[in-house]
Amino acid sequence: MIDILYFAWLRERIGIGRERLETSAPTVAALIEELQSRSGGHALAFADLSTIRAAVDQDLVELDAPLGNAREVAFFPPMTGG
Amino acid sequence: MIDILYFAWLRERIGIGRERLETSAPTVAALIEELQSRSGGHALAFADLSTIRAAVDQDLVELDAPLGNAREVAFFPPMTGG
Amino acid sequence: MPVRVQTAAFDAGAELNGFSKGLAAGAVVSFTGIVRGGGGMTAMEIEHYPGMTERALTAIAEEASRRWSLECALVIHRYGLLEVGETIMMVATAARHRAEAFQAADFLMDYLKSRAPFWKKEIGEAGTSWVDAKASDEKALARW
Amino acid sequence: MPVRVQTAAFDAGAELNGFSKGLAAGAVVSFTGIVRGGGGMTAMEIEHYPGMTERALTAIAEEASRRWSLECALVIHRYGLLEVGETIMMVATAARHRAEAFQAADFLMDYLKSRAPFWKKEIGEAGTSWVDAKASDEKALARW
Repeated sequence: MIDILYFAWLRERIGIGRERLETSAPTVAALIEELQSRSGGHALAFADLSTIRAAVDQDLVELDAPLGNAREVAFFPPMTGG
Repeated sequence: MIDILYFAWLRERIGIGRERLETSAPTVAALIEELQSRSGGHALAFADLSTIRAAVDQDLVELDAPLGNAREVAFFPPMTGG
Repeated sequence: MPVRVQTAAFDAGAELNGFSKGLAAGAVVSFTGIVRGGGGMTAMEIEHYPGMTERALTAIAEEASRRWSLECALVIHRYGLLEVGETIMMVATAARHRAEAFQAADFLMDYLKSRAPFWKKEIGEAGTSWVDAKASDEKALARW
Repeated sequence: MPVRVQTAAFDAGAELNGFSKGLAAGAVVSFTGIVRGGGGMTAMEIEHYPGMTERALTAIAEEASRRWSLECALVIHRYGLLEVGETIMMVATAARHRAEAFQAADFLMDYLKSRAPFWKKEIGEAGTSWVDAKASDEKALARW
């Protein structure tokens, strides 16, 4: 089981900030493909991958990064702190 | 009559911070030549011109600047503020 | 390298004084970010990723300390609802020489802008909208 | 563009807060210079050129405002006798974008270091000595 977290407009489009699921996706990108088919909101949130950033166990990663034994994967738009 | 001001180690070497004199020197450099002969302290203060900065009427100038109708000329080492 | 993530308002001046107290360094640089008004904007909401935020800010502060001889660095970043004019965040750096303090603060800001998990939403008379990341912010990272 | 030259101590934090209050700008950068100890130094004496100092600082602040879109800039510089740990001076800049605030503060410091008529003398256990200007400070000016 893996925790999936959504932030900012991804959270708003999907309608929830967190969900928990079973996956055998080998990479973050493969996980995104699985997620896209979960609902219309998911599909909308992940429509343009150029606007998606991801963190695996709270470390920023590229979308082709392996999932490994990740316990927590987060998806969010480019950050706008400061 | 012109006011001559000295700061930092120029003031210390010359022994006074200000003097007033009559000069017909056309440039700052010519004025320095006159000043060098006023005392041993003056000669010591102006021994190495590469360490001398000058201001005419409170504007920084190069040593070859004309004196014009200057009322106040100041001499000092390179500045070390901040 | 103290890093604080909080909703509560903080006093930037008091933080600067606390940071500077008893330093052996001669140079302190601070950056303060303030919620800017204009364009009908009335407030800002900042979302963050609890856990990762502290981790990312600490990593950025440690990277700054590796690159420059800092005596100390401070990062404070708020989240939640902020009114126009409120202080969003601050960084401070202390070093022996001013160039290091300036560069480290500039670096901290560039990384914090684009690599720490914060997202800003503008709240205005006409509704709300997420602030877009700027290409210039991503480009600024290439300087380091 | 307020410029102050004074012997009295000042509260850098209070100055930063006063400077930031009511700004429409989003980015505030400050630099604070503190008397650094070490090497047997116990105090510092700063001499300046009354009249020219204010003039030079005002000209430097105006030049910064011409080069960058600043909402405001502040320069405070002390003279006279300062103990180790005391605040010598500060600059602050406020701009819409952080790059402008950083660059303007950096510029102000470079010019103030080498073009404003201040001279530092270190007072130590072994006597006193005038601080030499650094070649690196003169070189820093070439950046602008």
